[in-house]
Amino acid sequence: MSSITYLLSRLLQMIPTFILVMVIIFLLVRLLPGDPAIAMADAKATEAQLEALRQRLGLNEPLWTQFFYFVRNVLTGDLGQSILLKAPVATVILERLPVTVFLTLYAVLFSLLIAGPLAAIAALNKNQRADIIIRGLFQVGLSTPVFYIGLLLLTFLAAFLRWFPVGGYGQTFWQHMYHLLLPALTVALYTSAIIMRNLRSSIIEVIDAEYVQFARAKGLSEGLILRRHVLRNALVSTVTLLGLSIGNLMSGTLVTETVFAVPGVGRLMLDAIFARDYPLIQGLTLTFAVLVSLVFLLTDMIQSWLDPRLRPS
Amino acid sequence: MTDASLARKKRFSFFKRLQGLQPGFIAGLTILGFSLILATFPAFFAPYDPNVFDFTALQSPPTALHLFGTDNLGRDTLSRVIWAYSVNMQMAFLATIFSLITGVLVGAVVGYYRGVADIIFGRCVDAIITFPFLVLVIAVVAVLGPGLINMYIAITLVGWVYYARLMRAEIMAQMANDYASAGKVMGYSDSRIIFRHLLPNAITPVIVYWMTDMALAILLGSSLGYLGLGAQPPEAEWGVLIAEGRNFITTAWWLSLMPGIAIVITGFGFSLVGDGIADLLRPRG
Amino acid sequence: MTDTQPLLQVKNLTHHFKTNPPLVDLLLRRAPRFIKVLNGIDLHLERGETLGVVGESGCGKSTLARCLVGLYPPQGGEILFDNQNVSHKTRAEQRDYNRRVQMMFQDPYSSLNPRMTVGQVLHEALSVHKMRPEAEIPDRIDELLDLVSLPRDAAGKLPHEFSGGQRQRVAIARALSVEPEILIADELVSALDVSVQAQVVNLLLDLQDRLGLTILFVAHDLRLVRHVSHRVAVIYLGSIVEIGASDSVFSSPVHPYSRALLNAAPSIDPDHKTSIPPLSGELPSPMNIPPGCAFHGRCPHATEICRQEKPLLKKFEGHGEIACHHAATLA
Amino acid sequence: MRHYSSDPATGAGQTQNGAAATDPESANPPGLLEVRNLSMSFGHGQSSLLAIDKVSFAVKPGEILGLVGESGSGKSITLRSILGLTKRYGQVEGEILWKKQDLNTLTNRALQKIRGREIAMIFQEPMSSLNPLLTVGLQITENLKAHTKLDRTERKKKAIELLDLVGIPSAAARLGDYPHQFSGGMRQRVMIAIALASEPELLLADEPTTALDVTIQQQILDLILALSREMGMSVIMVTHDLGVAAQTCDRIAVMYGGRLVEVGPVRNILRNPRHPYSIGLLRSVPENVPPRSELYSLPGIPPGLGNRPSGCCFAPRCLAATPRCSEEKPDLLQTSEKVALACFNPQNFLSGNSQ
Amino acid sequence: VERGGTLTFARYDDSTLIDPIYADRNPDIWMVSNLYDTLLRTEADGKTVVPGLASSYSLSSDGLELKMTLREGIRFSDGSDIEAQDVIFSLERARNPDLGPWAGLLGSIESVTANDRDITITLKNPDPTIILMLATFNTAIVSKDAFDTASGTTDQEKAQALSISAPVGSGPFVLKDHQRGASMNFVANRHYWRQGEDGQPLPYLDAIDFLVIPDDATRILKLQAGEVDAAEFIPFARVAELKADSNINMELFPSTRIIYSPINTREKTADGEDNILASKEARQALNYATNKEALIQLILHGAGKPMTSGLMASTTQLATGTEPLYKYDLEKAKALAAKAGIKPGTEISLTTLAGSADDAIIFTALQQMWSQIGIKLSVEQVDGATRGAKNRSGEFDIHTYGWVNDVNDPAQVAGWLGYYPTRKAVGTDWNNAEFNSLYEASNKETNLEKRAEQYAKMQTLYAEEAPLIFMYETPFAVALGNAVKGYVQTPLGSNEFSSTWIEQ
Ligand SMILES: Nc1ncnc2c1ncn2[C@@H]1O[C@H](COP(=O)(O)OP(=O)(O)OP(=O)(O)O)[C@@H](O)[C@H]1O
Ligand SMILES: Nc1ncnc2c1ncn2[C@@H]1O[C@H](COP(=O)(O)OP(=O)(O)OP(=O)(O)O)[C@@H](O)[C@H]1O
Ligand SMILES: [Mg+2]
Ligand SMILES: [Mg+2]
Repeated sequence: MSSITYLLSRLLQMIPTFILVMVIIFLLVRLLPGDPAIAMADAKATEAQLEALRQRLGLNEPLWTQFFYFVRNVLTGDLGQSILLKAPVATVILERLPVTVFLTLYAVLFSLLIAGPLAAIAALNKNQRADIIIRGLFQVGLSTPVFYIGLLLLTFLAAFLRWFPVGGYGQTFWQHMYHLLLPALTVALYTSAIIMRNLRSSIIEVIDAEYVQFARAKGLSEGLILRRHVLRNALVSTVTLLGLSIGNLMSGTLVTETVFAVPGVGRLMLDAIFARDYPLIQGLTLTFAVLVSLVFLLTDMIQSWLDPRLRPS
Repeated sequence: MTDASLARKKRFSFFKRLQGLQPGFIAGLTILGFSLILATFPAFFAPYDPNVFDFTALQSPPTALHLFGTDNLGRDTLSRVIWAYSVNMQMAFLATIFSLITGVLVGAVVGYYRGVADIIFGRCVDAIITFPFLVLVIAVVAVLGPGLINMYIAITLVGWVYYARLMRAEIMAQMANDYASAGKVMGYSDSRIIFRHLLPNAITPVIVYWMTDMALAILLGSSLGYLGLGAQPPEAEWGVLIAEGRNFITTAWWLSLMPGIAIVITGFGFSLVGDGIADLLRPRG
Repeated sequence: MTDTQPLLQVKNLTHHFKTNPPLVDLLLRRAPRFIKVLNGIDLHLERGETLGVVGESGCGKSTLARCLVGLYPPQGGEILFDNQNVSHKTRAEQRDYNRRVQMMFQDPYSSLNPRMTVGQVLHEALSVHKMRPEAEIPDRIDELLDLVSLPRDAAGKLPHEFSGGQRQRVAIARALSVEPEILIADELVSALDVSVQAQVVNLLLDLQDRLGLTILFVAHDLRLVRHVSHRVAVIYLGSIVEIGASDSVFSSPVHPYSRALLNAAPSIDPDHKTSIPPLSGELPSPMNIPPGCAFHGRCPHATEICRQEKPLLKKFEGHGEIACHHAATLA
Repeated sequence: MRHYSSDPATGAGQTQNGAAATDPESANPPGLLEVRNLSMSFGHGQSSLLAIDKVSFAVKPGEILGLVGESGSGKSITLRSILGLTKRYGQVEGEILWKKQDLNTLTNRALQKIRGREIAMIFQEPMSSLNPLLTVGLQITENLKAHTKLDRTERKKKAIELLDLVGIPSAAARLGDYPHQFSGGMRQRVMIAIALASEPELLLADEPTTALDVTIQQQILDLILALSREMGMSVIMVTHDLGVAAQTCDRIAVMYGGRLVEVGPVRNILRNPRHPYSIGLLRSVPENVPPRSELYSLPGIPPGLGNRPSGCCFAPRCLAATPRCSEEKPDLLQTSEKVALACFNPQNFLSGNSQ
Repeated sequence: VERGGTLTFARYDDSTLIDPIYADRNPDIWMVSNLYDTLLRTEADGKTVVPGLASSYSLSSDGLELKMTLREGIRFSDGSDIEAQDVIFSLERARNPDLGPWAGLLGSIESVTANDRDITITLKNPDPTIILMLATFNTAIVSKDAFDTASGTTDQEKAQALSISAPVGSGPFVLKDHQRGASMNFVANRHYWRQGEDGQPLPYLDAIDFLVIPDDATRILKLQAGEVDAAEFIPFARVAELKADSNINMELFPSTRIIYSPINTREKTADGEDNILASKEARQALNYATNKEALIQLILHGAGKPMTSGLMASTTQLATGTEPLYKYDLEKAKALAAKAGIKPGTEISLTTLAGSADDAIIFTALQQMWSQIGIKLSVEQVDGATRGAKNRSGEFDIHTYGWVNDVNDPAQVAGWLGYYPTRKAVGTDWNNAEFNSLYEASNKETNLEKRAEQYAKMQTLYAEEAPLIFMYETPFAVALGNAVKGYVQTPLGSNEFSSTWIEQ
C-alpha cells in the first residue's frame, strides 16, 4: 500500500467519526435550553416577531429535517448565519481561525523548546538534583490553572513591567509574535509540563534500551548515540502525546484568549455559547473537531515517518 | 490457612511496602490529608462566615485579624479559601468518580469481549476525543446550564471516555498474560475473570490517572468557575475567588493569590500521591 | 498403552486467524487475509499416555493446545472427548469439559494472577467447581501443596515471592485441584533453568504415574520431549508431518523435516558432531503456505509431486504415521 | 597452582593479589584478553548489589570460550563489563587487559575506538537490540563510518557483503529495510553482520541462538565457527545450552552466582566436571538416560542477587558442602594444567560420588 | 482644542452591524451617531432638541404635520450631496416593519414627502414623541444611492455589504476597517457639516481605533499601560482606584440605566402553587426590606443612587420624584410582611445571571436583608437566554434585570416596565387597567403639561403597586487618559466622539 492509499484510507476512516461528530454537535446544540429565537431576539420582541424568527431559522421543522439541512449545508460549506455577529459563520470562523492556529502553533513551538532540553537534562541526571528541581517545577506547572498563569504573566510582565503588550493580536507577523508571546507561553507552560514528563520517561526508558547499549558496543560516540538512537526513539511516543494534547492546547487557548483578549475562535466559542448563537456554536465545534482530526492525522503521519513499524506494510 | 489470615498476610506486606515510601508521596499524602480535613470541617477552621459582608474591613490587606485579608465586600479571604476546600475537594471527587466507575466498567467489558462493542466504542471514542475536552464540557454545561452539579454531569459525560480507553488498553494488555487464559481454562465465568482477575491488575494506571484527573478536575472546575460556568458566586470556589479577585490583582493581590496558591498546592498533592500510588501498586517480582 | 477408545481425538482440526484488513481493502472488496495456523491436525490421546509435540517456533503448537482446551472457538474439524464432540457446547458443558481437560502455560510469570496468593488461587478453583465442601477446602489446599512439593506456608504468598519453578508447581497444583483427566502442558518448562526444568519434569512424571493423567506435552527442547513422551508428533506449518512412538521417531525419523529438526539438536558430547547439514531457508509465512507439501521449499528430497499434492499421514511399518510422498524410500 | 582471586576473608584489594596475578603466562599461553578479578555491582554505596564477583579468565587468539551457567548468574554482565557498558549502572572493579592495556581504566572516548573495532559484541535479544527506527543498512554502516575510512559507496558495498556473508538473501535489496521486516533469526544474523563489520579480533556473543529454532541455531553456530576458523577471531560465547557449548567451544567456563566455578577445556568440563554445580548441571540434561526415568535435579533454587550467601554461593544447594563452604568463598584455582576450579570439595562425576 | 491624532478606545464588546435600523444591541446602537447624523439632534442633556441635518422644523398646531428644511451643502462621506430623496429613503426604511426592529416607534407616520429641500412628515395621529424620534439613531440618514448600488438583494444584505466594502455615512466618522471581534477603525469624515470651536469642520480627531477587550481587568490594564486612551465599562469596584490615578480621568456619565428586579405577580406560580408575591403588601414589604443604599455601596461603591421613579431613571424626561422609593425601613417591612401573611421561612427564589459578580452580591445581600422579614431566599443561576425565556413564561419569583433607554422619550421605558400589552409589564404579569389607559392616552397627548401629569400619575401608581424591587440607577463609567478631552457618553449610552480631541 502506498502512502497515498494509506492517507486515503485514513481519511476514509474519518468519515464515520465525522458523521458521529455531526450528530453529537447537532444534538448538543438542539438540546441547548431556551428558545434560540428568544436568545436571538431583543427582550422587547413580541410573540409574532419571535414566531417569524423561528420560521426563518427553520426551528419549526422536524428534528431530522433540520439535521438533513445541517449536514447538507455543512457539506456545501455553508455553516449558516451567525446570530451574534450577523455574518456568515464560515466567514467569521475563517477570519478568526488564523489567530488561534497561530497561537496554537506558537504554543506547540514553545512547549517543545521548553520541554525538550529540560526533559533531556532531567533524564540524563535522573534522580539527581537537576532532575528533581525540573520535575518539581513542572509539577507545579501541572497544578496551576491556565487562566491563573495567564493572569500572573499578564499582570506582571505586561501591565507591571510593560515588557509585553496587554493582550491583543497586532497587525503584522512580528506584531503577532510579540503580542501572542505571553498567551503562547501561558498555554505552553501546561503542555510542556505534560510533554516533558513523557519525554523524560521515554528518554530514560530508551537510554537503557538494548539497542542503545548495542550502539555503545559498536563504539559510536555518545553524541551520535544520543541524537540518533535515543532522542529519535523517545520522540515517537511524545509525538502521539503532543497530538493528543492538541485538544488540551486548544482548551488552553479557549481560556487564554479570554484572559489576553486575543480575538481567536476560542473566545468566539465562549461568546457564542453565552449568546446562544446556535449556528456559530455548531460551526465552531465542527471546526475544532476538524482541526483536531487533522492534527491526529498529522501526528499519525509524523509518527509513521519516525517509526517504520507503524507504516503500512 | 484461613481467609482472614491470608488477608492479614496481604495487608502486612502492604504495610511493609509503606515503610519504603518516597518522601514525595508522604508530602503528597500530607497535603491531601490536610486538604481533606479542611474540606470536611471548614466551619471549624474558618475564622469568619465566608459570605458575610464586613463594611468595616473592605479590601483589608492581610492583618492579624484577617490573615489573608478581605475582599471588596469585606469577606474574609482565609475563610473563603477554607470553605472553598470543601467545594473543590468535592469537585475533585464528584467530577471524576462517576467517570472512573463508568469508564472502568465499560473499558473492562469492551476490552474483554472486543468484537462489535469494541468497534462501536472505538468510533465513539474517536468522535469524542476529536473535540477539545474543554470545548465539549463547556458545550454540555451550556446545555445543562451553569452550576456545580451540571458541571459534574458534563465532565462525567465526556470524561468517562478517557478512563474507558485506558481501562480497555490495560485489560487488553493484561489479557496477553496467560492468567486470563488460565481463568478461562479453569472454567471461571467471564465476570469472575474480568472483575476478580483482570480488573485488580489493570486498575493501577487507572487509579494513577484518577489522581491526576482529580487534580485536573480542580483545574477544570476552577477554569469553568472563572469563566462563569462552574461554581456560582457567592459560593466560595477557588476559580470563582480568583475571578472575583482578578479585578484587584494590582491593588488587592491577596484576593487572587491565596486561592491560587491553594489550587497549586492541592494539585501538587494529587500529583505526588498519584506518582506514589503508581509506585506502590506496581506489582513486584 | 491401552487398546480401548482414545480419550481425546482430534480430527482434521483447522484454525485460521483473520488479519485485520485495512478499510481500503474492505472497500475494494479484497479477500481478507488469513494466518493459516492449523491446517488439518489429526491426532489422538490414549488414556494415561504422554504425547509430545515438537516443531519450529510459529508452527502452531500453542494454537493447537489452546484449541484443545477451548480457548479458541473451533473453526474446522472436530475434537472428541470420550467420544463426545466438544464443540458447540453450552457454558456449563464447556466448564465441565475444562474441569476434565486442563492446561498449563509456558510463562510461569504470567499464568498466575500477580495479586492472588497461592491459597486464594487454589481456593477459587476448588470452590468454583465445588470440588470440596467449603469447610474442607483448607485441608485440600494443603494436600495439593504437598502433592506438588511446595511448603504449606506457600499458601499465603504471592506469585512474585516464588521462583519460576515454584510458580510452575503452583500452576500445576491449580490444574490438579479440579482433578482433570488430561493436562495440556504448553512449553511448561521452557522458561526455566535446566536444573529447575528437571525438577518440574520429575514432578510431572511422578504425578502422571500416581494420578493416571493423560498429558499433551508441547516443548522446544527435543531431549526433554523424548524423555517424557510415549509418542511424539512433529508439526510443520500447522500440519503433523510425523507422529509415532517416541523411540522410533527419535532414533529413526523418516520425514525429512523431522530428520533435520531432530538432528539439529546439538549433543552434549563434543565429539558427537551431527552429520546432516542444517536446513536452509526460512520458515514460510503461515499467511502464504506453499501449495503441495508445505516443506518442499526447504526439502532436499523434493520432487515434482511435492509441489503439487499435499501428502497425507500414512502408517509405515516400524515407524509411526508419516506425511511424505517419499516416506517409503526414506524409511 | 595459580591464584586468580584475592582472598575475600582479608578483603585484600588488587595490590596484593595483583602481584600474585602478574605473571599468568607460565601456566597459560599468552592471552589476547585477560580478565582479572573483575567485579561489577549495581548501584552505589550501601544498597549496591554485587552482580559478578572477582571473575578472572583469559582468552587466547582464535579460541572459543564458552560461558555457561544458570540464568542470572552474571554471564551477560561479564561480557558487558568487558566493553565498559556497565559503568553507567554501578561500580566496575578489576582489570581487563586487552593487548596490555586495562580497558577498565580507559576513558569512554578511548574505549569507543576499541568497541566495535577490535572487540565486537552480539546481544542476547535480537528483537530488541536493533534500533527499530533505523534501517538495517544504516545500522551496519554507522559502524563502518565510526571505525573505517571507507566512503559512502564503499560502506554500502561492504554492508551488502556482510549481509551476504551471514546468509541474508538478496542483501542489496534489504539494506533499506527496517528490523521489524526481518524474522528473529535474520535479525540475529544482522547483528552478527554488524559485529563482524570491522573484522574484530574478539567477538563477545551473548546467547546468539537462544531466540532461534534448532534448525536456524545450527546455521548460526556454523557461521560463527567458520569465521573464527577463517579469520582467527576469538569468541566468548555465552550460552545456557550445554549442547551448544559442546558443539562450538574450545574451553568452557561455568558460572554460578556471579563467580566462575570451573574453567577448562570443553571435554574436561563436559566429561569430567569436578565442581558439584557443573556436575548437577550436566546431569540434569536428559541425554543418555532411560526415558521417563527421574532426572537428576539440583535441590533448591539459585540465590537472587540480593541474598547471595556469604560463603560459597552454591553451598546451600550442594550435597557435598561442609561448614567451611558456607563461611568462606573458595577461590578459583588451577587444579590441573588446563582446569581451574573453585571448590573446597571437588567431586568426581565419573565415579558419581557427588550424590 | 487641538486637532488631529488617533484615539484608541477599549470596548467591552464589538459592534456587529452599525446601521440605523438594524442596530439592535447596545454596542451597535451606541455607535450609530458617529457614522450617521439625524435630522434633529438633542443637546448633551439628552432632552433639548436642536436642528441637525435639518436646519429648522415646525409642527402644525393639530400636531399632524411636521415640516423641516434640509440644510444646504451637506454631504455624505463619499462627497455626494445629502438630498431629500435620501431623507425619504431613510425614513421609509426606518418605519418599514419588515426591516428593523425599531419600526414600531415610527408607527404614527402616515407619509414622508419632499419638495426640493423641504420635507413634510404627515402623521396619522398626534404623536408627542415624533420630534424626539427624529433625533433618535434609527431615523439617521443613509445614502440612497449607496444602497441602490450596493451588492445584495435584500435591504439587510445591502446594509451588510455597505458596512464592509464601501461605507458611506452622514456622521462625523466613517468606518474604515473592521476585524470582527477584534478591532474597528473609524476615520474622520472630511465632508461633515458641523463646525468645531475653532470654526473648522468636526471632528477634531483623525481617526479612532476601537479594540475589543471583553475582560474588565484587561481593559483597565491596557489603559494603565498606556496602550489605549480610553476604556469603557469600568467596574464600579475600581472607580475609586482609577479616580486616584493621576494619569487617568475617571468619568461617570449620567445615564438612563436602571437596575431592578421584576416580581412575578401572577396568582399562581409556574408549578401551580399560590404566589405570595401576588399581594401588593408582600411586594412592598420586600421593597422596604431592601437596603438600596447598602446595595449601592456594595456594588457601585457609592457611584449611583437609588431609583426615585418607579418607571424610569432620573435622567429620563418626565421623571418625577426626588426621594428614593421605599427607603429602607425594616419596621414597615415587617408590618407589611405580616399583613401579607409572609410566614417565617417562606421560600422565595431569586433568578440571577450566572457568572455575574454583581448579581452574586445582590443575592447575598438580599438574602441577608430579607431574612429579617422571615424570607428564605434561594438562588437560581441561569444564563441570559434562559432568564429571558423564564421572564416570558413566568417561571420565576424574582429576577435581576437592567434597562437603558434607547429613545429620549419616557414612553419606551414606561411601556416596557408597566404597560401590559407590550410584554406583560416586563413579564411580571402586572396588568393595571388605569395604568394601561393612562399610558395609551399619553402616547397621543401632545400637550406637554398634560402628558407630564399622566406620567406623574403612572409613576405614583406603579411605585405603589411595586411590581419590581426598585433598586438603583448607575452612571456609565468610562476611564480616559488625561489627554482625552471632550468625550461624552450620553444618558442613552451613545458614544459621542465628534467633539473629542486629544491634547498633544
Ligand atoms: N491471536 C492470534 N492472532 C493472529 N495470529 C496469531 C495469533 N496467535 C498466534 N498467531 C500466529 O499463529 C502462528 C502460530 O502461533 P503459535 O503460538 O501456535 O506457534 P507455536 O508453535 O506455539 O510457536 P512457539 O514455539 O514460538 O510458541 C504464528 O505465526 C502466530 O503469529
Ligand atoms: N540493570 C540492572 N540492574 C540491577 N540488576 C541487574 C541489572 N541487569 C542485570 N541485573 C542482575 O544481574 C544479575 C546477572 O545478570 P546477567 O544478565 O548477567 O545474567 P545472565 O547470566 O546473562 O542470565 P541470562 O541467562 O538470563 O541471560 C542478575 O541477577 C540480574 O537480575
Ligand atoms: Mg507456543
Ligand atoms: Mg544474559
